[in-house]
Amino acid sequence: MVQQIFMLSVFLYIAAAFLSLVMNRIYKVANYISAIGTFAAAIAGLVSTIIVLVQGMPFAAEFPRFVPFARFTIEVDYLSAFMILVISLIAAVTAIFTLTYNERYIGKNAGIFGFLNNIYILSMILAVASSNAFYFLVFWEIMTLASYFLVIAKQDKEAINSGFVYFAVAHAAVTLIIFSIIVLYIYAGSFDFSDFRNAEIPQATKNLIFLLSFLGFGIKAGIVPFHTWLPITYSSAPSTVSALMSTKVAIYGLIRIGVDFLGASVWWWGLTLLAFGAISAVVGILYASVEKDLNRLLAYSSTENVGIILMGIGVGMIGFAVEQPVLGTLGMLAGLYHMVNHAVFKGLLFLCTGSVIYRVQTTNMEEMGGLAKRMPWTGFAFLIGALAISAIPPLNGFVSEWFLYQSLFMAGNHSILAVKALSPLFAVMLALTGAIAAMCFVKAYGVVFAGPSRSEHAREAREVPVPMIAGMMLLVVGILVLGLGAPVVAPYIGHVASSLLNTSSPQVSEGLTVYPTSKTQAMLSTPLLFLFLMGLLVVPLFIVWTLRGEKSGRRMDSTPWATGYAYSARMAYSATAFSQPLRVLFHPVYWIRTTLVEVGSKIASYFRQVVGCIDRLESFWENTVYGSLARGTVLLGKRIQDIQLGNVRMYCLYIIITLVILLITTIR
Amino acid sequence: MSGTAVVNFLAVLLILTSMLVIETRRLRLAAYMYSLQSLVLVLIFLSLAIFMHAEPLYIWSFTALITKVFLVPWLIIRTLKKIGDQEGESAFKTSTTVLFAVFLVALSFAVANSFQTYAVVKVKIAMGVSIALFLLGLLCILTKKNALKQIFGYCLMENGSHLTLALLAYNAPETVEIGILTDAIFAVVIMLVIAGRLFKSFGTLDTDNYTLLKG
Amino acid sequence: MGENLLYLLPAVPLVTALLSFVIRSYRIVEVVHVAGISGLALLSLGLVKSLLGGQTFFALDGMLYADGLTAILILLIGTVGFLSGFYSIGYMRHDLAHGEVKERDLSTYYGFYHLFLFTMILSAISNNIAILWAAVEATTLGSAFLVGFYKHKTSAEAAWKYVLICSVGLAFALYGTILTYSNAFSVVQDAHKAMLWTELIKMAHQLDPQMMKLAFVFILIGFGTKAGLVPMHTWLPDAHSEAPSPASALLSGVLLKCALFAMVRYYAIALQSVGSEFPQTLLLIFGLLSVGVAAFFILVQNDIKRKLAYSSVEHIGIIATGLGVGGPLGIFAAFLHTINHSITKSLLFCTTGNITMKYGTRDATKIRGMKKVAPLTGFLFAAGLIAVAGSPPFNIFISELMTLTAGLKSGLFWPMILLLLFLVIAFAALVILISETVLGSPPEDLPRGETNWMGLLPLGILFVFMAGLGIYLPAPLNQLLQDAVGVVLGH
Amino acid sequence: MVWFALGSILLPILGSVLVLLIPERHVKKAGQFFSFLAFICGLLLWIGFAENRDSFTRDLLTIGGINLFGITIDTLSVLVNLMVVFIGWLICTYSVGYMNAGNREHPVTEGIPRFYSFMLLFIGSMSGLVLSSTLLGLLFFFEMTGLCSWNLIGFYGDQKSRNSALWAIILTHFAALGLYVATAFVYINTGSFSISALGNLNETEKIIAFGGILLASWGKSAQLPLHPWLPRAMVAPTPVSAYLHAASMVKVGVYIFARTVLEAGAVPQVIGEVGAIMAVLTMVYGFIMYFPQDDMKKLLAYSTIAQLSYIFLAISLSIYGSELAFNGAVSHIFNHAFAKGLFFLVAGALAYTTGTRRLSMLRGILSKLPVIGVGYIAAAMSIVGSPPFSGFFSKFMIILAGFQVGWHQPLILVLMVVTLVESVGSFIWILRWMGVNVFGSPSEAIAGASPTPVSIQVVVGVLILMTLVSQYIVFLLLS
Repeated sequence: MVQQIFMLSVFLYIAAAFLSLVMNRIYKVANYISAIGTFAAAIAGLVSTIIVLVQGMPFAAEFPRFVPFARFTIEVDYLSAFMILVISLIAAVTAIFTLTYNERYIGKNAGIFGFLNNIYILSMILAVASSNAFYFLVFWEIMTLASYFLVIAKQDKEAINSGFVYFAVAHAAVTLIIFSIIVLYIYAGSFDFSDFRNAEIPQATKNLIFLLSFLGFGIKAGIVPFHTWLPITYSSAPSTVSALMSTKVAIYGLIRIGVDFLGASVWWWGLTLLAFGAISAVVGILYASVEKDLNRLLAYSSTENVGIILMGIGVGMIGFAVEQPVLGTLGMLAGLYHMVNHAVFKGLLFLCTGSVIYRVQTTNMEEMGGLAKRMPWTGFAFLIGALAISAIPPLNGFVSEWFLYQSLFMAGNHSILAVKALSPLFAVMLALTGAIAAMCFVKAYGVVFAGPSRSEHAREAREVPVPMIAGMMLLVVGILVLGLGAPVVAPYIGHVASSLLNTSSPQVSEGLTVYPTSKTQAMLSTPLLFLFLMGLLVVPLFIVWTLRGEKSGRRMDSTPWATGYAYSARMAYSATAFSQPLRVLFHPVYWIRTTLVEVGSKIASYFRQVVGCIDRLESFWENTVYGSLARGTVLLGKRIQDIQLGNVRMYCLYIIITLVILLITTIR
Repeated sequence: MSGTAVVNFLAVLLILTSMLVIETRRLRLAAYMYSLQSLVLVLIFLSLAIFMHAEPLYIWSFTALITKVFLVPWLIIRTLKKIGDQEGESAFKTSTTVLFAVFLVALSFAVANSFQTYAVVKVKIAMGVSIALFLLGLLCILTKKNALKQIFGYCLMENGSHLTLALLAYNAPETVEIGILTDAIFAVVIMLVIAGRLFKSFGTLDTDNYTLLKG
Repeated sequence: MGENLLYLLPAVPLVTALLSFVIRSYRIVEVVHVAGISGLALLSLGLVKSLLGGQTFFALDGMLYADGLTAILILLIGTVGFLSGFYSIGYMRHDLAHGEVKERDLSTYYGFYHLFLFTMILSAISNNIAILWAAVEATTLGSAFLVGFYKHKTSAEAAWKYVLICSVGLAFALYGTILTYSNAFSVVQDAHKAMLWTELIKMAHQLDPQMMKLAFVFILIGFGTKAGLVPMHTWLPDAHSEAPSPASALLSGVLLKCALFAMVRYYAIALQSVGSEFPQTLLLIFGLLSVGVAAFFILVQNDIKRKLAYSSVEHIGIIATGLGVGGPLGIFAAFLHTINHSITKSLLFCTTGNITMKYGTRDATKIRGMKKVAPLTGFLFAAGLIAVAGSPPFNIFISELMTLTAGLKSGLFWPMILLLLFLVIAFAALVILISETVLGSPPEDLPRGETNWMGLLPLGILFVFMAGLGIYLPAPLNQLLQDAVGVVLGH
Repeated sequence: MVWFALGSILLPILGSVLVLLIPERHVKKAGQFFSFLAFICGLLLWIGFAENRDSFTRDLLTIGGINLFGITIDTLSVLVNLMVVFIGWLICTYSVGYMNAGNREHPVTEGIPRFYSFMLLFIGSMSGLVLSSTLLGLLFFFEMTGLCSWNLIGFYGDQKSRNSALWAIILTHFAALGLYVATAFVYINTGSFSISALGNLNETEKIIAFGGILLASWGKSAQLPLHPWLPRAMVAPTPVSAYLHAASMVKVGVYIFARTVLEAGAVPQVIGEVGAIMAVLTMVYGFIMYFPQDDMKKLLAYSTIAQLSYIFLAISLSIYGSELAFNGAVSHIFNHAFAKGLFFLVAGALAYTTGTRRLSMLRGILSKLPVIGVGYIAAAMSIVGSPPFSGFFSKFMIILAGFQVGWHQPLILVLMVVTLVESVGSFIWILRWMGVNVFGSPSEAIAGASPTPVSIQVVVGVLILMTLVSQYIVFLLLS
């Protein structure tokens, strides 16, 4: 039954893809078909995976072989189901969003866009669903290919360039992944996941596989120092695509290989993840905070969030490695929880950005401002998203980070010195990240939505059409559900985490509270927190309401002023100005960033010289090697030609000399 | 005087005459010298025929008398009337050529010595001379630039090989001799015709000038 | 039947030659000529057919003789003689029409043509080694006027060099002949028998090896001169390039082989008398030398007929290499190559005739764009050049491959690699020639269209042979070659 | 079966003679017709073989008890033969549209019969080479393909193209010497020309024979150091280049290598080592040479060189006993043919419509010429090995097999890592040009493009489809 629903979802994606391709000429129809198809398919996917997760019934299926050396099998276990859930969720929301968004942005190619979009989502789902590494790779690559075309959908120079960067980096990453999978294959003898799990692999090889896959998936996920492609890509990709890309399927691969296949066998793997995660988180958010371009800001923030997810998984892997299932599950829970959270709030933020771009037609925050008044729904959604991403309780971002803090504290009690020593440091870094993130998104909201409008478009902006609002609102609901509903949601994610180790899932919630497996360490109840916060809001209002008789003096001057000057738009606290203190504070980090950029251009200039050299190499072969051979032959021919000098007496002499030589050798 | 001695004496005479053919600057004179040499050759044939009781050699000497003593010189002289009989320069001085000739003669005798195991060779000196004659002919072709001189050279070679044939294969069928002789005559005829044409075309008989075709 | 053919075969061209010399009207001479070559072709085919299966015939008291070797030569003389003779008609008419030659000259030409054929037939069928020598020498004399046929300075020069060098060279062969004879005579003490090749081969193992070695050296130099082995080849490019094209075809296609086969007769004796090493090594050295030197000449020479002449030197070299490799396979390859080369080179020289008619020059740097000017001629020329370059689907490819195979079989690895490298140079030279002359863009002022349509017919036939032998070796021909190999190896 | 095989060899050859004889206005149709007949034969052969899968060898021409030519029907030959005749047919169809006076890059007004004649001869020769069961047959058709390519490369007849044609024939002929030696060597050691006789040689003899074969294959497949003819051959009319690169000429080399390795049983490992090292060297060289190229066809030429190195690498790996590598090689021969054929035809279509092949002048193909644009994408993605295009599967098989072998052979492991790096590098470079050329707003050259002939569009369409499904045709036979 579950399987049928899942297959229905797959079928719907395919149908939507090809129908929209066929209808490309009538692009509006194509857009609707595609969006509705995607939505229906995503709902089917959601239903099937929720059944899997809730009822605990993974399923598997095998299809006819296309390729002689690999079985085409699909297996939706907890982890896959969780991933599919996340993907489907975002897919459904973006589907609604695209109904109107695409009409304007993709225009006449909406059919093709629909086709690629469906293929992209489907390949993501199949990649996480297949239980054969070869098909995982195939779908992974199809996913990359489809997303490449989606990234360059606008087809301007910038988009093409960013598409190039995206695809090139993704392909390089895939190569590393292929490498690691091939090594697994060599030991397992087939591409089946089940064989991978049971393969006898020496520890050194395991390390190699892990490092390769970590690099590969890490690049794809955008961790520091491989994050540079993210802002480039996101800045020109359509917002819906950026939202879909925020599902971070790469993490799935890392978990699959690192934890599922290799059993997280040594503790330093986890520590590596943890370290890279922490650095990514801090550096990512630092970069984000000084960014003027909204898309790029969100991209850097993705790096940050990937870092946080990795930290969770790192802790989880340490837990598994040292055979502390509780720590492992908890860390993994934090990571996975943050993954779904990130997908939801980052998706929301991208959709909001999409909406803003839809009206303002720029991504430069300096040209926005004051949009909250003109686009109230969008502003509200962005606010919720910003709060969530800044880990403000009781929203979802806070919950997952809270779990992460708890797991880090737990790891701090660990016997391994490095882990023990570093865990608090990572916790501090996480805190720093949270702080800067809050500041960063305050800035973002403030600059974009508050204050005066700083451009013509911004002044003329109005609210986006209903489908787009609906899409955003769905995600707002998602944030609330994941935040306030944490006591309900967390155990299921805990199931997913524990299923990776085949342990019983630990207790992480009771009633309205969640806790890191033991109530003594800490407890959190987001619903109660929410009530409390609501209370905090309500109480002042109540006070004001009770004291309403007493009129306090209100300044009614409508135009603001500053130090004696009348207000102008240029005076507003702009994005650049806002981040000035950070720039000063973290000067070295930014310095690295600028020098890196310069190095790029320097390398490019060397590259041109190299190209010139290579150009000459071609003629080297032809002129020097073969040319001299040919010339030499002709020259030799001309020398030899001299023997035919035309004198008949010489000719006779030749005969005689030959005869004499022969006679001498014969008689001798 | 035994038969061998006669033959050997005549053979030495051949060397002398061939040197005269080579070194005579006037071609008409050279033609006469060649005629003389051929006469000596005929005499050798005759003496061989007598002393060795080789009947076929009578016919040989007869045909040789007609062709070599009379026909060939006549043909050459006939051609000389058209093209003048003065030889141009040669590649070496006379003294050098003679030195070469001496060397070649010595070589020939050395070679002829190696034939001693063969019963047929009763007249070693004659054998050596026949080879020497052949080589002198070659020498003439190599050192003389004049086309007619080269024809003489060819004739000398031909005489030499004829003598060798007579010494070694005197009892071979007549057809052989006739065939070879016919070839020789025709070769000379053709060469003379071509030499005539060459003179008409190039205005000289110096073969070193005939180098239009090379490479 | 066979014996009669041995008389008839030389008689036909001899009579035709005499008639041609006598008759003045060139129209009648042409008729006589056609009759002569047709008769010759039929008779030679008849002889070859009766020789199949290792048959031998004697005639004239054993002086004339025919076996497998003869059959190959007779086949070539008949076929090439007929086809290039047929081609001559159109060629000569063209020359006549353009005032190159006079009517009287045509009679001379046809007369010498047949005389030449006669001498070659004689060399093919003579059993007496002295007559053999005389016949080979006679071929020089018969063809000398063909070489010097045109009234150019260069023609006379070429003829002079041809006659002089060949005569000098062949004089050495006479010494070789005499040495062989005296060697044999000391064995059998019978002057008649000691001159007959069939007897010599029977007593070969009794001959004095040292003497035979010496004789073989003289024979190699002598007949090698006539066959065109380097460094005695010097007359060859001159003669072949100056002769009228059909005569060049005959010179290159058949004459060289006559001399070569005369050498093969001695080679057969030497094999038994002195063992295989000595003659084979000599032939191998001369073969490789010829291929190597000729390959360079082909590359740097600009006159297309001289190029083709050097190509003949090259192929004679390959045949010599095949003989030098020895063994049934090597000799088979050599003989097959002989046939193949004759066909191909005749085709090429005749085609060159068409080209010179069209372009009025033999300079490869001036002949351009044949594919547009004269497509059929261009096609045949290109096909022929590809064939002599040793590329499939044409015949020479097969025999070259066989030569190589035989060489490797004998363990001559490096010589064969050397051979192949030389062949690459020749190949390159020839394809460059095609590329320039056939494919290039033609001169503006040259009128389009074929000349000498009549001449294309024999060329077409030659082309069919050339392509056919590249794909399939007919059983009778195979039989013929096997017979010839049997003759050489003495079983 | 044998008749189908013979049909695919002889029908085009027959056609090549006929097109020279019939009036010029019928030539294009006749050319199409005969190539189509060949394709039908090839297809029927494939179907027949796919049904019962029995490989066999039939001797056809035997003289004196020695088999000179025969036909081998097995997976390899049937597949490659299908590729040869299929692409041959497509190219002949394409040329109907391409070879006319409307061609912007190089209007063609004369020589059509010659073109079709050699094209058909080319198809027939290739088919003959592929199906031949003897080394003699291989050698024969090896040289035939050289001749055909020579004439076709020099088709335009100007100085440059003639020179390039000479490069091609002289270099490949030089390489052919290796095959000559190998053929002769096998014959004298086994008394047979049959390819399977290679298996009867001993170790040392095999090294010599395979040394020769390797040389020949390198030359024909334009591998280092015998490669310079291939980039130069780009002066040929584009359909010719397409056929040279896709289905013939360069495939001759890899095919004979594959065929001989398949038949020879155990091949000395040193051959595998040399083959693999040279393959990787060439691959890297080909990759490096991408950078300075601005001529689309030249870029493709170097891409061909690099892609053929993959096949060489795979065959060399199969010498180590990896069946997967061999299957990968077969697949790559097949897949690369369609992808590279498509790529060249796209280049040709661009040249036809815009008159330029300069990469830097092409932009926004997709918007103006959608079919061509999609063709470009499909070809590029298939060549760089991105699924679902078929190039991925074969490349993956090769790399997989390489690591499998390399796990116990440090040398191979190093080579495979280099290969992997190269694959990423070439991917990036091709992708870069694809981004520049295909997307965006049309550049001047593209905007002024003339309409594409229908035959070109149809052929490009068919090939796009083939880049997606060609792999499954292979797998149908391999599984």
